[in-house]
Amino acid sequence: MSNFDPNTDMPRGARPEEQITTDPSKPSERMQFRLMLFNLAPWIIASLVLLLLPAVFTNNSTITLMNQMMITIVFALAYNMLLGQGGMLSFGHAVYAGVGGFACMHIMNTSDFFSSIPLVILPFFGGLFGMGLAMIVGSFSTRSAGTVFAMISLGVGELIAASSVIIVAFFGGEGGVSGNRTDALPFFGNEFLQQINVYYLIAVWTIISAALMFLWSRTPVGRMANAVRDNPERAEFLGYSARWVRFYSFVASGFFAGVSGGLFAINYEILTEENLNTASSGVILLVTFLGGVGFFFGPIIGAVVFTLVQTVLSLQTELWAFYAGSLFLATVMFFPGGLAGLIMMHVPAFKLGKSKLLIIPYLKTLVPAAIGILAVCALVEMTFHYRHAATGDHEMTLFWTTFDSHTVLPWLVAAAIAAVGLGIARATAPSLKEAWNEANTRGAAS
Amino acid sequence: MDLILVNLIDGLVTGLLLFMLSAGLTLIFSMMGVLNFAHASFYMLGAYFAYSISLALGFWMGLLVAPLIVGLAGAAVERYGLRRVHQYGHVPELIFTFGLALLIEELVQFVWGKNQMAYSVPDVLNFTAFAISGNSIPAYKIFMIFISVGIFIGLLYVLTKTRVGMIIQAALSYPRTVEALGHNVPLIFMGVFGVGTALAGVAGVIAGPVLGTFPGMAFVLGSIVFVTIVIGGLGSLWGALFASLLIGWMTTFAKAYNIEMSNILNGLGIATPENLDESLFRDFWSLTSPQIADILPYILMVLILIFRPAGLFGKRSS
Amino acid sequence: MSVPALELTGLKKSFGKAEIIRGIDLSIGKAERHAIIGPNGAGKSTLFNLITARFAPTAGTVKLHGEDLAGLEPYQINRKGLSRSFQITNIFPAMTVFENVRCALLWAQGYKYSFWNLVNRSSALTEGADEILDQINLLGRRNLPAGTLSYAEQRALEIGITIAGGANVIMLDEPTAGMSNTETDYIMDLIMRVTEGKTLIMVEHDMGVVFGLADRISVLVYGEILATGKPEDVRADRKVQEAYLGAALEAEH
Amino acid sequence: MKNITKLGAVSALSLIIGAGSAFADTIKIGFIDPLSGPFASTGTNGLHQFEFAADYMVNDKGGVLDGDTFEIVSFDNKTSPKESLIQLQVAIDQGIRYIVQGNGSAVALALTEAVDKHNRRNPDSRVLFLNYAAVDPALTNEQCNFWHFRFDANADMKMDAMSDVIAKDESIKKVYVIGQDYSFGKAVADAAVSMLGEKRPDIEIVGNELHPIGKVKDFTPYSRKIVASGADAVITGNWGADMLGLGKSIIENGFTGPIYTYYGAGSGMTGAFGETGKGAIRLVSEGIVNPPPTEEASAYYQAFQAKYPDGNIDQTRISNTVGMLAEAIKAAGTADDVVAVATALKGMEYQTIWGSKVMMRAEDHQAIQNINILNHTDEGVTFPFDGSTFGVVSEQTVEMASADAPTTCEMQRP
Repeated sequence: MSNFDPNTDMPRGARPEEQITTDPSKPSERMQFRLMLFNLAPWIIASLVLLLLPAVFTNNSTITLMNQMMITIVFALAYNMLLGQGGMLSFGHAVYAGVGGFACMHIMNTSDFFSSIPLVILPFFGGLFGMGLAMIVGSFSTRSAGTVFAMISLGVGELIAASSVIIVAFFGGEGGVSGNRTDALPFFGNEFLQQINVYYLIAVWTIISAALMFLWSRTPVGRMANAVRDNPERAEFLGYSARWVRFYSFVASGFFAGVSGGLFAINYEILTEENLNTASSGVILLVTFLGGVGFFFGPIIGAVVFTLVQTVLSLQTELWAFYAGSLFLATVMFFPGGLAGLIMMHVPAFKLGKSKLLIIPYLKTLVPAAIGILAVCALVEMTFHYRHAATGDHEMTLFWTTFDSHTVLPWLVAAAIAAVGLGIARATAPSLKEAWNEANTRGAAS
Repeated sequence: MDLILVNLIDGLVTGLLLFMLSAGLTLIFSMMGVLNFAHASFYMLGAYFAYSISLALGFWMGLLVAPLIVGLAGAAVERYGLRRVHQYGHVPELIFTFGLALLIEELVQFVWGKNQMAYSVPDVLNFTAFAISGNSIPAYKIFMIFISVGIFIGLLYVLTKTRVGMIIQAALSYPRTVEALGHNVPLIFMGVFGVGTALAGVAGVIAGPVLGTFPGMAFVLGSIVFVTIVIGGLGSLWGALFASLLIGWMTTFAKAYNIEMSNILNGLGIATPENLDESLFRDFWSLTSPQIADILPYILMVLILIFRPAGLFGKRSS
Repeated sequence: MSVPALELTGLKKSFGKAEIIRGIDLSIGKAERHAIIGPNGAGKSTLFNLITARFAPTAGTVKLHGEDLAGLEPYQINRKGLSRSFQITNIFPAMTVFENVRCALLWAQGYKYSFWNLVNRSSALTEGADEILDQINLLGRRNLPAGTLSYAEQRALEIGITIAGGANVIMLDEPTAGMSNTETDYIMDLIMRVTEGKTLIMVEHDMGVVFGLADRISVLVYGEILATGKPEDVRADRKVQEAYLGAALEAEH
Repeated sequence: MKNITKLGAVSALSLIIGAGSAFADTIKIGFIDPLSGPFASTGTNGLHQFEFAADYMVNDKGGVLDGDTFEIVSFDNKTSPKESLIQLQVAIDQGIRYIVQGNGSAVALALTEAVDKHNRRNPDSRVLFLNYAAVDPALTNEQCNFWHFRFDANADMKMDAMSDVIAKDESIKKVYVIGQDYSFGKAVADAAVSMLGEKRPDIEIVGNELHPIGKVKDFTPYSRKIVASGADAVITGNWGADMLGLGKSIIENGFTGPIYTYYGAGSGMTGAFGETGKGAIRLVSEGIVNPPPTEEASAYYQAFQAKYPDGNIDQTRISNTVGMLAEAIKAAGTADDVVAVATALKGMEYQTIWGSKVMMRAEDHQAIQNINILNHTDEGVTFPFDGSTFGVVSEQTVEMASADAPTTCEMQRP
């Protein structure tokens, strides 16, 4: 799945590990420590940011939104264990998160047991149930990757989603299953009454899960998952059964998907058919791919961006799904590495110390392009308003400007801005390309 | 007995309709390796275009023109979208079609709004063709059967008796060889994609009046088309036909006869639990076949994939 | 007498009506370097794939250290100490050169499907992989994606992956295919070095390449072994000469 | 890098969410219903009716209290319980104290739970949940709470009225019950069987079955069974595409009797049924628009149509909801203290512009009102639906239906 190759043109020399491994003497040990710190840096920063975010955004809705983001992050990372690292395309992964979540809801409703455990460990049970289901399904679905795996996942996903409205005893029908998280054993006096308490619970779980999933990719079976993804036949002749490697990845992914379901249960205190259905499975595929499957942190970006689009953009426009679809399609067509791939494209230029070369050309091209695209969106919104707004309601507000959508002027203005913006972007694109090539070529920096 | 005959006819209609979609999809899939998730969206476009055309020019012009527009749209999607994504591999291609399906649904809502369209059967065909012991068979159904059978025969003729068909058939099994033989494979791809989507368009045009024309119509049909070609075996037109009819009849009969799970279980010698209302499996015991009719194809697909990954008629498993 | 490293008895393989391998009996001793040569289409690769269980034989047995391999999966055979390379370069192109080799070491070092060890924490793995890289002269390419290596380097890496697991029976499928003369010499020298003390079975279509290397040579023509013996004897064999010349003449037509 | 992205995005976000909560002279009503996705048309139509009702009934008449006006703030929940809960939180943060929702009992159940928990955990920012269309009886029975008010009749009350009408029709001897396979479909089926059994023991239930929800492409096999069963009438709780598909299929395959529905009109369905459904489709509903019951109602509908030519007033209860909320705020003298408003709302008797009365029962916060059986036709239609010539005309009325129906609600007052 690694369509993007950031290292193709990597400069020689900048390879600190080489010395460490070949010559484990003292100076390199110091270096190893520094390297470890370097490796830990993103995690420490992420933890600090998660710790401090609620201090910046104090209102509940932002916290709710961030909770949703983190839940999606865990789920998307779990999904990427399959798609990105194991090369398995699943169309029914929501069921593992969903079943984990439903199990947590039932635990919440088992008052004797639930009141004897602290709420913080509940997601672990979600993980166990997700894992259990993954073991059952994985036992027959992981025999091959590719279309067979994808279609089995689709079929199983449809079956479980369909049974969610039939098997009322477990899935609660269309009303779902709801419970009360505050019934748990207080955790150091905390009953998790407020969203902010839940925020920290989810944040800790997110960091732990992300770290564990990252470490998983560094274990023997995690490495072999990549090997099997790239070349299952060769992996078999290295002593590994491709099927079992896939199975372990699948089960691990099911575990973390179940954890995300458990977090969902804690945050929303309700699970419904929606947590299982194919639409949710499709969304997680979009999220992961949008973020970029080739990099560990890709799904994180995807989860953040998608949640914002889904929740915040939908407050602004009815057409949010249209924009989301367009964004997604554009990503697949032009940046198959996803948003993470887009970011990582710049690493070589950074390493060469030439990233500064890109700033001016970027401003020259991307700013007009962005303005042009916004103008196109304005045209779309105006068309929509013109066609679907109430009769007599000619007034609309776009980008802080209120105007009459039934007069010619706004249309001309928007069309002109679109034409000029995109025109400039098009005219300056060659020089951007030139700058790009220059910034990625080794040699004297100008 | 009479009801069996009626159900056979109904199942045939459902199956043939499914076949029009799966035929195009299996052509596209076996040739290009693309699981086209947007296939049912082209079916929806067919219905909507036909509706709009029928308002101005009548149903028959819709039947004639709408599939052509859909085919052109499909070819354009291949030329300007898929071909670009093709270089990145199959997964991005698949995801591209996935996103396309979402976008088409949004576009349809943008243009036509979110309501059901009043697209209905033309007056010429709006009568009862014949009745079997009180069950009327609408003439439109007969018309649907004729159209789909006609298309199948036409497709079979093109594929087996013409040079283009030979090339396509060869490309189904040996895409690389055909390319090596100097045929313009990108052009063939575009053509096959266009024809495949046009077939889906025809299905939309004739199904729209009976099954409803609304933004969710693609979603309802969506994955079942894949299930059909997977069951039939990828790359096999006969497999697609067989699986379509199988699914058509299977779901029709499951809906038509209330077979109860408790009867089956009792028949197997398992006694009904005494306090069924408290049993964890109460919902399982009270299952009836109409409840699960539409998920039967999924069960069948999973079983087939486990025991015969290449599908019933397929030779390749991926 | 000790058990042979690899023993083939009455091995046959048909695809439909075409009989590709028509009954092969061959015994290869421990630490022997054995080359199987033959013209194109003789069934060399098929034979290879039969031994490594990529195909199931129509008849006959394959024994590794006296143990029948029938019904085993490729990974199980590998665990019994048989490792193979492929005719078409078969590496993990998206992973770095170092990781390619490290993956090959995992099973041999007993990590199995472990998810409680971190691979970069194990100095045995890192050192082991670097040692192999050193042997195949790819230390300088350590952190590049394997897919970006030159063809000869990729072939060398393939050999590195094949031997890394510490298997005592190494099978190489045309390791010099498509190489220039200097590259061929380089690879043969490499093979010589890295298979020291191991059983080597190698398929080649050009006898000249294996002459200095092999202890014994088998000539495979139309699915049958024409001759087996020391390189000099095989070269002098009339049947072999006829088969090779005949094939060469046919190829000209 | 990811952290920077996140930071930027969230700061933009807090700008958007935090904006515009400063106006004290508007009373904001949060409308949480689908504006995108498969049920968007129903949601959008409902939103238009709310916006119109707020303007027509409150704002154009000088508002409530000291000229405070109603503002409908829409939130797209995509018919998803999860999204609804997020949007509820956003709404509360914007200072909204009144939530209206109607589409989907799953969403309503999730919302009522969440509102209850929120109000208990955050006494400073309590909200009321005004449910205008979710009909699951549980909402005013075992799941009831002080903050939830239902302005529609619940599923059992509708069935009560429907079965009354069927019971009076001597020509109906056999009834076929069919519905979607989920809690509502099952509830309708159970209610139909028990109520018909009580009122007309001689009626035979010749079929009672469920089909997968939203998955059936072709209803023909079901129609065959219905026709073959010799049923005189069909009862269904289907909605959306399942309703249209089932209805058209039943009629096209030769069924000639009445089809009693919960949701067989509006949202494009009346237009799509057209001539086919004439004389067959019956709708059980609290509202009458044809024949126009009052002058006031006609004026109201005409004004609405002038604004939304393609729109329908297929939910007259929406204007009741807005009107009753305005009355309750006037009575409480405040819009900020939702407990006072809720107290004013419970037990309220309200004269609607549709010429009938609504009483908000105090025990369970369930509105008691007339329930009508409407007929799909193009004759005598003053206000057609969906821009077609067809509409629904009142056939029979059950006065103050189920006023004495028992409830299991044990209301906990704050």
